[in-house]
Amino acid sequence: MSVRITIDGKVVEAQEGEALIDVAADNGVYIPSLCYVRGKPCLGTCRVCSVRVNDSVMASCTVPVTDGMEVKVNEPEVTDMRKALVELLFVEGNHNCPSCEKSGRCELQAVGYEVDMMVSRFPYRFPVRKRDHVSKHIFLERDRCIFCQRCVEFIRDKESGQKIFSIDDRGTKASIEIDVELADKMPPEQVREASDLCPVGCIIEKGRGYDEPIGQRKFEIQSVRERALMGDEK
Amino acid sequence: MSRKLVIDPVTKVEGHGKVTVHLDDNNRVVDAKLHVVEFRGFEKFVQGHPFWEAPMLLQRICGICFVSHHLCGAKALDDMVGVGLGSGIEILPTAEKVRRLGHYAQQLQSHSTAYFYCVVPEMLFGMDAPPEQRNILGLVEADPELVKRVVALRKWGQEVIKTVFGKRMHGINSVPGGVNKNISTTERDRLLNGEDGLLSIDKVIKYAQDGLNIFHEFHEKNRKEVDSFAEVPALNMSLVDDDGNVDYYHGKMRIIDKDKTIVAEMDYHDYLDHFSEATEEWSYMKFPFLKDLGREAGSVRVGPLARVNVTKAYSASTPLAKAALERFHDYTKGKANDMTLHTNWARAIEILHSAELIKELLKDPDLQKDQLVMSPPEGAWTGEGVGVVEAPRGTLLHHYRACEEGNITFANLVVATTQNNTVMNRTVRSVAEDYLGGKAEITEGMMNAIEVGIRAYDPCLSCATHAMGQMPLVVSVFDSEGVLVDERVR
Amino acid sequence: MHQQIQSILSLYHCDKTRLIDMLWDVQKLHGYIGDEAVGLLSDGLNMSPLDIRETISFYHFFITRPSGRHQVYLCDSVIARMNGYEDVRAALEQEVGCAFGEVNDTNIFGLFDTNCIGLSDQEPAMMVDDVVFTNLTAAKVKDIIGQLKQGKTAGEVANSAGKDRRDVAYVNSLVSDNIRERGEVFFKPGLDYKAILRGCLNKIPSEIIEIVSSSNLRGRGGAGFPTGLKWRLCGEAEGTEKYIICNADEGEPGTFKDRVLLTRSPKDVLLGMVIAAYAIGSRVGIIYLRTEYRYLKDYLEQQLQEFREDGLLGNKILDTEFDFDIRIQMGAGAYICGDETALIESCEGKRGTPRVKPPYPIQKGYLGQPTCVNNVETFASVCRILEKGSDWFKGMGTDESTGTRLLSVSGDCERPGIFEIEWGVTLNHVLEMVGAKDPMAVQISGPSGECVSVAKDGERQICYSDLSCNGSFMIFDKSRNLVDMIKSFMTFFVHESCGICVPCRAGGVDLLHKVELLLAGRACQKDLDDIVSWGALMRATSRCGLGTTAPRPLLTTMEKFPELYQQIIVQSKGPLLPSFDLEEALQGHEKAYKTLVPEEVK
Amino acid sequence: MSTTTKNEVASHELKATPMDPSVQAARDEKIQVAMIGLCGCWGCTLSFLDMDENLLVLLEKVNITRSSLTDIKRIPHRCAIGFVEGGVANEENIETLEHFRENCDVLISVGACAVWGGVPAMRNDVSLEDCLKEAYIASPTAVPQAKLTIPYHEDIPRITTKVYPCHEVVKMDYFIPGCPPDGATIFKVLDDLVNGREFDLPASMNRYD
Repeated sequence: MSVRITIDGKVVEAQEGEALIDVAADNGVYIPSLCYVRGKPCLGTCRVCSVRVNDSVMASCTVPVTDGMEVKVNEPEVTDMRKALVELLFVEGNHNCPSCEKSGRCELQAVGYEVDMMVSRFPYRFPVRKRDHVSKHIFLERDRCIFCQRCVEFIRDKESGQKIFSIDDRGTKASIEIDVELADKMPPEQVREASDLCPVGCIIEKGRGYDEPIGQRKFEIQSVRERALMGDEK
Repeated sequence: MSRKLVIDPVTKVEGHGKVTVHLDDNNRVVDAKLHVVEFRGFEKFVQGHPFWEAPMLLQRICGICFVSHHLCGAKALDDMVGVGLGSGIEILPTAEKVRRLGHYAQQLQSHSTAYFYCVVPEMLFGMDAPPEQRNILGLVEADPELVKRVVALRKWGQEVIKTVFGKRMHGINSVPGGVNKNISTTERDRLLNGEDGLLSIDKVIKYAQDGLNIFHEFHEKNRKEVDSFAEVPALNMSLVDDDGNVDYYHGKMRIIDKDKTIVAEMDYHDYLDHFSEATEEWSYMKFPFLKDLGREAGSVRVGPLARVNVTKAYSASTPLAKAALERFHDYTKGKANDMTLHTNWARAIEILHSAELIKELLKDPDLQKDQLVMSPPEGAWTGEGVGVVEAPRGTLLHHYRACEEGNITFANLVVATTQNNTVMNRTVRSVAEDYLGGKAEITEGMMNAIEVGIRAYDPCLSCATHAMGQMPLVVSVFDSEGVLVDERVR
Repeated sequence: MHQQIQSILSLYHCDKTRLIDMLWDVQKLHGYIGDEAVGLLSDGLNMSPLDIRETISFYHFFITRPSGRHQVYLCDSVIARMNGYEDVRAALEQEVGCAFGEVNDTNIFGLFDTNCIGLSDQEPAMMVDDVVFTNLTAAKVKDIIGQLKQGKTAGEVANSAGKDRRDVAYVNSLVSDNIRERGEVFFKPGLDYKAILRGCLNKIPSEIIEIVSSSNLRGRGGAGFPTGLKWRLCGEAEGTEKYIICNADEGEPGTFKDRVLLTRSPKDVLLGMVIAAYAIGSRVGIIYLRTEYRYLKDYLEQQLQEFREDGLLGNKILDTEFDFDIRIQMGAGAYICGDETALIESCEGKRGTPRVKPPYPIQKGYLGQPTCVNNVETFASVCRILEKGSDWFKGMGTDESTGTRLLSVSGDCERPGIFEIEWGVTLNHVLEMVGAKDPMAVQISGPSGECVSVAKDGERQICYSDLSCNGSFMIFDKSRNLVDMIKSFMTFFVHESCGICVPCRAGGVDLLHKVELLLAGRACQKDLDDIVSWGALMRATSRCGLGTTAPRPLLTTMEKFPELYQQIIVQSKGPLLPSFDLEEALQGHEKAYKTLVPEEVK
Repeated sequence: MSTTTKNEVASHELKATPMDPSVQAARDEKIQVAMIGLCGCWGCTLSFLDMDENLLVLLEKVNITRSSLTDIKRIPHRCAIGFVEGGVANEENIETLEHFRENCDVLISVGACAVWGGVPAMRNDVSLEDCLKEAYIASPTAVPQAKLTIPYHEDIPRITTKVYPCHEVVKMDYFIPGCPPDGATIFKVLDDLVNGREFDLPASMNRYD
């Protein structure tokens, strides 16, 4: 069923039940996100796509549009909230862009630029997190994990359907884990898929170091905003 | 009354240094020291990171000679994956030449920065000129045309670096076994011919020559003062090729004495057999020396002065630099030159040398070839690598080990400025005695003389304080029967 | 081991949604859940071992390595700390011979911290294995540990008379009910459950829903959603099966009224569930019981059994075509499972992570089917509404908050315990009733509620439209340091955050850090401003109620007691920020030097 | 490190050759800027030079006082702008940062190290004791049988327990991320401030690596 909603004052048409974040993108309004992957089930973990929907703040990936919905994306208060959430992610882990292989291909970094983050308003924590380098093809650089859970939900063993990535413990003690036995069976293209799906440099393909020159990387050619508005799946 | 004089901080250098001079009741210099007051710790925290990220991380040691660190790391990784120089399966010519191009460009811009921004103002205004004046601001006021040329020269060097590494600073080009991009003809032509305000290579060479002439003229006018300023004896070390000529990218480590007799020569992989480093409570920078000769006799000098002392000659393909080097060699009649301020002379020669090397290299069609990475064959992995280059400030060495899973387990870095620590301290002492000794009234300008001595080494105190150490590892060698035949801590 | 795990697997038909039950069975058998057991379970369930670990590691009471024959969990709550917690803690360490978080040398005891265990009216209290000990003192601890050392089981120590675990007398021997004031709705003896249910079954489901709707009964868990409406939506939702869940995960610090209801009037609750099941068309019900109340499990099973025997549960209830039965699902230690979607996830054997909404449980809940989750007290109220009618119920309370509510009162008062009040009474009225002397503040609805000032809010009414209350009522007199209390609450939220969303997982830590700065005397006005803005961020953007309410203790005390905060903030002296700990920053080098270079070398 | 004893004299306190008054007067009319590198790699200061020709444009309006490019060791008079590179890793860094905060109207954190500690802050997951031990005691090039020594002396500043971003030590007004920020980015910010425009770094110029 076709419905009409307003986004930042502009009336747009959409199909009822479509995710708000997609409707916005299709109508030229960029809403950043770090967990949502278009076409896949909503994870709702990062909250970076928060917008104002009829007076309450909601993560737009979790909102199915309904007729008459009034949405504010680029309103100062909620814009600052999105920025604050990105800033939280930067202090929560160790996001050392200068030495990270994913730099230029990293969604967290690219979204940081889009929300105009210069520094985090929250104290930098420098958590101590152990790296996991035991599996054959994947180096798990936990310092950079933002717990988006994309890998947990979307990467499964082809044969058994079992989880390859999982979360251990909860809250601040949570850590991303990798099942070595299953990971070692991953075909190369699945390893690449996992590493590309990871919005940060947490899942990195072993030995794949800096094969793309600076200036030629995904978000150096096009900003994450441009890519999202073009309907890029991530 | 006894006095303690301090310079805090030492300026117009990279990094944090401080000088203390103790004078007794009779104004005699009792003690003079250069303290390095900074400590960072790369060798420790690189551990656990994936090995292919090491050259990216470790180049953050230094903002001015990051290319050296990057390449040094890359060479160590070549070794580690089994395609290092001398392994028989070496990186491809395009990769080596692209790396060299970046390396020479860095030498050009690093030396230019040190020379024109820090040294030249002191030559033109005098070392006791007002502190507000003897710098690039003073130069802008006195000779804006010169500053424009200096800016253009440095810019050109940086643009070569950007072409190779993607950024002017802390870029990436080298990967284990090669490079990730070559140089297109458009990029090449831009650098050769110059456009949008960029110099042409010939202008670069011309400005480099002019820069050298500034030293020549200054030297003509102040021969006595320049030559007698901190003449400090030391051994000289440089990487050289098989002909005994300097090779900034690769070679064996050669150490010569005053008579240019070779006192030591080694494959850099064996550096641990030759060098020790002492620690003092009063400085974060360590004091390396040749084990065989001991700390006093075995301290070496590295950098431009050491290299021009060690090298036999330059190639005929760099004619202007070749002539300049010959003039330099003639001045000390075949002996090694220990005159501290002549380091600036050597530096100016090397600017010219780099410019000519780049011109030669830019014309090499290998730069445009697209076979960039040599993949290591099955089983080539060694898990350990040592890399060495001649950084602008001297011989730089990186040494890593990684486990099979791919993370760094050990890193050791021996940087040029550290090598110069003892010699710099000797220089400080020498200048202090000459300029301050016996003087009742001491002026700022006299103190600056000490800094002038330090600046000659263009010390990168940032580089020198990367140290945080490394895991000791016992290497045990067993014979075929399983009997322990050798054990040493590396 | 192999055989034991196999039999556990087959007991639950290798159904991975029963993973939590299987893990409890394993832990009961071995004392902990080891790698081998995880491996066997993973084979049987076609899950990777780490997938199983996802669930295990989420819950506080699952143990993955040997942790002593007796596991002692001492409650560390604000109320416990007001009642001698420190002495008891010290006594435990002394008697057991190890520190908290450790296992003693003889591997007999493991000492652990735990949050509120629903005994705020009789703190200090601790769980030891499957029983609890209350009103602890150092002497009492010495006695208990002494007996355990002699080889008695915890059950034998707590229940020395050897009462049957299925009997209410057993529960009484462990904990007190402390019912102080009774009202019209709860704890009525001698109800004729058969008659009430028969009355219901004579009506069609929609009539039941209409009665509940017209009573204006609202969910007693705290959010106050109209119960009748929830049932109607759930009844109308499409699904192959529908589920009724009783939320007995009473985790809000300071509340314990569900424990008392389940002890005193368990059948009121069960009947409420049966009525709900009939109303929405459900055949399966679940009571999700928090681990902290596991000493109630056998007793509740007995109540279920009696209901079955009386024809009130099971097939053909009261000889109609209506089938319905209830199972008890044990939780495993996670406050977040009080959230209905987290609770459903937990019932399915998974981590208790709140779901993304929509869809709501009434549309897609347990096993993807329409599910109605209600609080213990809600079900008990339903039982009485269907007995006495909605007008009777509406006659109590206010227009929008009908009926009565149970308060779990604790803290600085003479009579801590359970009070049944009519909605609409004032705060002062309650304080007088419970014998509070010199009260300064009341934390209403636990940490997730609000902190009110007795001076400013005394005449406010306890009702949904004014001072909403989920049952937790903690009183602080004028001698208490509220900021200390706030720190405890913030620590609680950080500990209990499931971590799925950024604002709650990361933001809570930063708010806690601010409270620590305040207590250390290193906070300034900027820090207070940050708290307000960061708190607003968490409130607006968190995924579930835990994150949205976590900043409330801090925000509401700042609003009600601004002078407390103004007193402890400092002004910058010079350019250094007060929050920068210069001393800490500078002492590391000297310490390292002293350790590394021995005196004789210098 | 700044325990000035009675008979200790710093070089910048000694009599220096005075500037030509007219040149100094021309400089005094400009906007005063001080620059410092704390714990970093000096790359941001060099990136400042990477503004190339714009350096001359900037210097028409700006005078640089204390800086590692000059020999002015302390900020001589109030400055409009303080340019701070590097994070805080030792006692001297703290004191220098205080000196800058007290003497500059606006302080800018330039580069990753100043903004969040940068690469040196990677030592924050190791204890300082372990760091020092491995650097000076357990090093493979340590001198055998030498006296046990780690640097700790009145003439060198104490190392801080951890590495801190500047704004966690004193208030910082603006931030330019990057390792390092480009010369053009630094120019944009300074040019805006010098010409009375608001700080405004567009997303296209913002970078963290």
